[in-house]
Amino acid sequence: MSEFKVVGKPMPRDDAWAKVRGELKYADDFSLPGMLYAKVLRSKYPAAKIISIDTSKAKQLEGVRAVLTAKDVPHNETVTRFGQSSEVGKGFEGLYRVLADKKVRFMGEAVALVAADTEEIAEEALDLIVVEYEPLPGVFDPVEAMKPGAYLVGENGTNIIGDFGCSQGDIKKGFAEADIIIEDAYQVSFVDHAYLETEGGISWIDDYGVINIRVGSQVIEHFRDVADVLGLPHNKVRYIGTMMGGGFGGKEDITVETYLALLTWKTKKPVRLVYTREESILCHSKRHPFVMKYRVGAKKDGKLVVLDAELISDAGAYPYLSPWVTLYATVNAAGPYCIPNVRVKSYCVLTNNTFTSANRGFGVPQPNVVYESLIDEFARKFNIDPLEIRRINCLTTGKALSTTGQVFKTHVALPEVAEKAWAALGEPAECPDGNKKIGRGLAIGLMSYGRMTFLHDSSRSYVKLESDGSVLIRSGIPDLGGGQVSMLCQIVAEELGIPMSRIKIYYSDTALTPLAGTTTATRQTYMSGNATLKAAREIRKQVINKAAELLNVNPDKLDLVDEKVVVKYNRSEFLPLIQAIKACNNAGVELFCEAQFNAPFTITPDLSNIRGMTFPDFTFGAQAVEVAVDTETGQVEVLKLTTCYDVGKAINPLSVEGQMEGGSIYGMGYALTEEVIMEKGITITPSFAEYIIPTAADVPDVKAILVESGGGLGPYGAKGIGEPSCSIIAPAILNAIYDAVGIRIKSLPATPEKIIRALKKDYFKK
Amino acid sequence: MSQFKYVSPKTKDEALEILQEKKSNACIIAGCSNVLPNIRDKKIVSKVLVDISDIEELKGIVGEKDKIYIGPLTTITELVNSEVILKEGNVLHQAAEQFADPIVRNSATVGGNLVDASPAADMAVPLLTLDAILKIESVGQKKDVQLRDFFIGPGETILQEDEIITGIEFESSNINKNGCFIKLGLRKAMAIAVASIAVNLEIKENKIAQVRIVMGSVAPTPIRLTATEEFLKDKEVNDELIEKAIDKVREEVNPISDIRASEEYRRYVSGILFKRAFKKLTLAN
Amino acid sequence: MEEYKVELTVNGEKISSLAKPEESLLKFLRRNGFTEVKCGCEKGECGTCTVIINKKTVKSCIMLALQASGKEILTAKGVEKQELGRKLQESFVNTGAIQCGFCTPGIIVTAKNYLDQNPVPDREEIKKAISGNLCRCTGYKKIVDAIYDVAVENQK
Amino acid sequence: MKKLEIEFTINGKKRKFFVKPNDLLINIIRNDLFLTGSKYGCGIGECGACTVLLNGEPVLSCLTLAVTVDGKEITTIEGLARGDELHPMQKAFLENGAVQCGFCTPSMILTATALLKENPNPTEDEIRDYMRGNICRCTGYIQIVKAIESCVTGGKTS
Repeated sequence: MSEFKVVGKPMPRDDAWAKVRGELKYADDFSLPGMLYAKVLRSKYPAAKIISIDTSKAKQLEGVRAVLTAKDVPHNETVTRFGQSSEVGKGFEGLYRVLADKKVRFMGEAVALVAADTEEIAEEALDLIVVEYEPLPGVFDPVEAMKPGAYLVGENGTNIIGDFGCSQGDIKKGFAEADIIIEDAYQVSFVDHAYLETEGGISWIDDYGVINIRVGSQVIEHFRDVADVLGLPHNKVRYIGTMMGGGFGGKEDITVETYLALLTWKTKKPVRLVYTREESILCHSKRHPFVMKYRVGAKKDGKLVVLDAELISDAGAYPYLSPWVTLYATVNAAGPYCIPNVRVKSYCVLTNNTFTSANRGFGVPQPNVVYESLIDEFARKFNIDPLEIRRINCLTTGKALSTTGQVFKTHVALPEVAEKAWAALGEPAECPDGNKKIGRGLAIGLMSYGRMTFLHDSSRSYVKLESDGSVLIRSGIPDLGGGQVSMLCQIVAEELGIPMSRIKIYYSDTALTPLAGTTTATRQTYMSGNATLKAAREIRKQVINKAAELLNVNPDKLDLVDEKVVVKYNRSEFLPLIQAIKACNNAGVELFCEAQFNAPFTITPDLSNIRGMTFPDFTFGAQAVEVAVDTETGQVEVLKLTTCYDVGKAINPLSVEGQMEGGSIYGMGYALTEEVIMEKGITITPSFAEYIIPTAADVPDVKAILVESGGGLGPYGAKGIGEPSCSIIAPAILNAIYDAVGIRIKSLPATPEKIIRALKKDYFKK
Repeated sequence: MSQFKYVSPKTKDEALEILQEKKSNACIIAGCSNVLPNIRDKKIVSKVLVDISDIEELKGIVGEKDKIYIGPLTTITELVNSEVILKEGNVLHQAAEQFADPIVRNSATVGGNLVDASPAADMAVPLLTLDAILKIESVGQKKDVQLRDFFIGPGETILQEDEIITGIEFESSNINKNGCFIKLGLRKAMAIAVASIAVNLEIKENKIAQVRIVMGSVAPTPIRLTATEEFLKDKEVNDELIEKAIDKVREEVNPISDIRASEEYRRYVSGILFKRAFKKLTLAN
Repeated sequence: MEEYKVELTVNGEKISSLAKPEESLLKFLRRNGFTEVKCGCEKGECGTCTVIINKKTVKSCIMLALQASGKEILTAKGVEKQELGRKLQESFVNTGAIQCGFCTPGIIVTAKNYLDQNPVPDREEIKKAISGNLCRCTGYKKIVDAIYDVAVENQK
Repeated sequence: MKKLEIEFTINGKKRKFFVKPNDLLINIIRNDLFLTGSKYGCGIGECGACTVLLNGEPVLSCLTLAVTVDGKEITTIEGLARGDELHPMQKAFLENGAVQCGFCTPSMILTATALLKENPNPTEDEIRDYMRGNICRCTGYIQIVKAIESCVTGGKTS
């Protein structure tokens, strides 16, 4: 296409007006007559035997319509899937229970469900359910949990549920060659998604006995899992996905859906269930804490020659997606660096903490904290500029990932993005007062977009050109706020030469829309973007061919612009789109298309030594910050924050910048204030008063710099940005703190107290 | 199921009579920024909610020549916007500007913040350095209570179930005009103090004529550092004195460890906050 | 169960309904169809439920429905009817200040009320003014841009 | 207007209500209890689509004041089946194709069960006579009558 009309233009999103006017109906904004209210009874203990459950009193309470426990669930033991098309083997299919049975494994685990006429009655019913527990010791530290003889969280003989590795070269040789070796251990914390919309939905049975679930979910393919739990055919459960009030991976696993389905099935009535903020923080998945031991060696000239890493991730009480997350961490353990000798070993371990699963970044931010801190240390030891040492070691096009050996055939925008992010900091700020010290930090990284290739991922999309020249799109794509839905409209508008206002899209409904796969893994622009592009181009071809006959010119001389089929380079000569459509309809030419896009497929790798391609492609980025550290209180203020990514091609620059700005602050919270604190499995940060995310008053104006290499696998060369955008910032901040006060923080978050304890060692000795 | 009742007296006397009748069944509400979450968490059950938010006589700020009166129902926003407070009780004004966030400041009241009796209470700390007096009433009875005698422990005060605070007063004086409040939180808005300090100071002939030092979040209640005050009294201000005073402050505070910070850090940072507040005031003079 | 009559005006529309003493204004408004008022935490810690009462912003989750009786309430749909509200909406849409949109109604309400009283703030003042409204998606940059653009227009 | 408290049993469940003296039973059933099986057809007692059983007797809920059902027992179409087990009359309507658009069906079925209670072995004329208050626009009544007869010949009465 000569030049873009819609794609690449910063434009208001399709969904923006409904949102700004408060008209968009989120999961909790919708009700049905006769609707019941559901509540969940949750375990008081992180680890305990369930001796007995007595629901009789609760059932007798007036207005209570159903009380369910594990024995009422047709298939209570199930495994986490997320819509993959290929069989990937037991290693990845983590068991979880819909309702706790015999044993509870974390505090807040669901034990019983209640549906009642009002929320108050449902809550009262919870108090009337008598559960007799026998507390068990439990285990809360993944390192402890790995030891032989440790308390067993599950029923298997070990707490280790995932065990991955990859290696290249010879690390013995590497360490022998190295002039300097740094060995260190880092820890990162539990993180909550903290979307402002908690998990929620409503369910009902339609006239044909189908369970309809209207819910905020990143994975509408879960309709199959819900059907399996109830023992129903898959076509008897329908997901109607709402626009989400934020997802960040927290709405990737099933949240309320199974509970809703069970209660609706039992009562035959509509049921609503919405989590409280406390429930959301206490009972739903978290980002994995990792314990990471690194030993890295480099030559005097700053060249990295060897990396040996051991990663241990805390899966919490049930596997969910932990093995996948740990695999991501394994593949990303060496970062975007060329290191000849590498060994990575990683373990994924059950504990009696709240379960962990997908959280924006999916195992990538954790190792990034370590390798970017370590390379910063090398830079200082060798007295090399932080940008230079990254130049010396970073991957470039044609090079291979140092963990798996996957070769980068697509464009690698390193060190370009690093140079731009670093330069964008501009002149250093004046030091505000004598007690504050200014420092700067840089970090680079990479993250895949699109599913692991052995999952054989695909997406489908349907596009129809109506007889009046308007367009209908049907795509199962869920939208968690990133503008996924609007992005598809832009692509179609571009290809068919019509304005956005002429397009209507139906999304995220398993009864109405072809399945587009999950809004996870930063895959939708790549996968559903391509599927929709394919469908649109098929229709474009039909229209142009027909117009070519009528205009009697060669089809490749024609273009679709402004609702016209125009002759390129002579736009005075054209056929109105509407006439081309008429002609097609008269001739019986199909002006609709359901297209499928498949990602590259590979076989499941040897997980003990992962080699070759595991992801379709990666997004490369860099972030830089300038901080002021208060040397007396330890408080850190981020004064400047720049973020630069090669996004391939920005379909809507506003949305892409939005991801980069939001991702940066999401990562800033990770670095400085956010931590779900658990003491022996009991969460003591259950609200937004204790779980501290940044407010507007805490953030700098993020400077987002887009590099558009066109080198991506998505439509028009686009890459994914959603998760990569938050995966690099934390170490940049840690490096800036070091630059300011010479303190290396090795556990997140970098609280004022941690900084002061390191700065004022003598004081705290006494 | 929890059964609540609701009354909204329009006058102080009406309210007092209701309290006398209902006693412990009554729960006074006004700004609700603490009460409603507590009701949700079932920490408050089956009470008569006595909504005093419409009682005009308990609102507003009056500056007389020798003292300043603050109605307990005065919102934090009203403190922020008050010329009188800015001039006569600047330390309170500084604290009000850092209270919670701009929206909550429109609901939360001074009286509510005091009776909530949090060790971190952002209004209690500056009012204590202003040496404020509370006017407390029950049916047929009025008494003045020193604010420093008001707090017993976390969430506990001497206020009886049939009493309400009907006024908060502090003197118009040089020392009250010269104060500094510093709050150390983990973020810039919606923060609960890790530690906070208010200092009011009067210097005559280069000597410390009068000083009041109060800290929040470093003891079971907001605490007045009388020993440190004694130590400073009548002394000349110099760096050596301040260094010594910092140690005194760290001895005198009695913090605990919680999710926001450890006991050790709080003790340490108390000294820093003192130094900063004190220097700010002495440099100003 | 003891219920009391609540009569108030929401966006100029008279609402009369029974409420339990402990019911929050937030629950009351949503129950009566004003779902543009969002529920994020029910503890006054996120600001998604912000409404305007007598020219003041209030987090409706920490106010009793009964306390709002007789009062005039403006939600996001109410400020939309005023020029400034409309301007803010357009600015939010055009600057891309909206992602998931869940915090948007609360922030628009806060911004509208703030600009009414402070027509030409700088960026830092705007950040302080909306520091009671959390947003998890945007990093606030484009939200501040959107409000600032309207403020700049006010200057002209 | 002052509201009066009434209590009645509907499909086996006791319900309490505060109603205005002029509230109609059909509105309570459809709008407050969400039992939408009872249909609103004409509002003047001409079509019978709103028929429910009051103490076993068919009544037109659009002409019945709610206050008058205080202490009585109401059955609507939703109360006929036992769980997933359909009432014989419901089965009969299905098997005899007596259901087309389905709007009159609930009232037809309820009236028919009442008929068989009163008169276990009605003739076709008696059936047509008893059912005359329930209008059907689709079926021409033949299959409806057949359905009811099938319950008679089946010897089952409800």
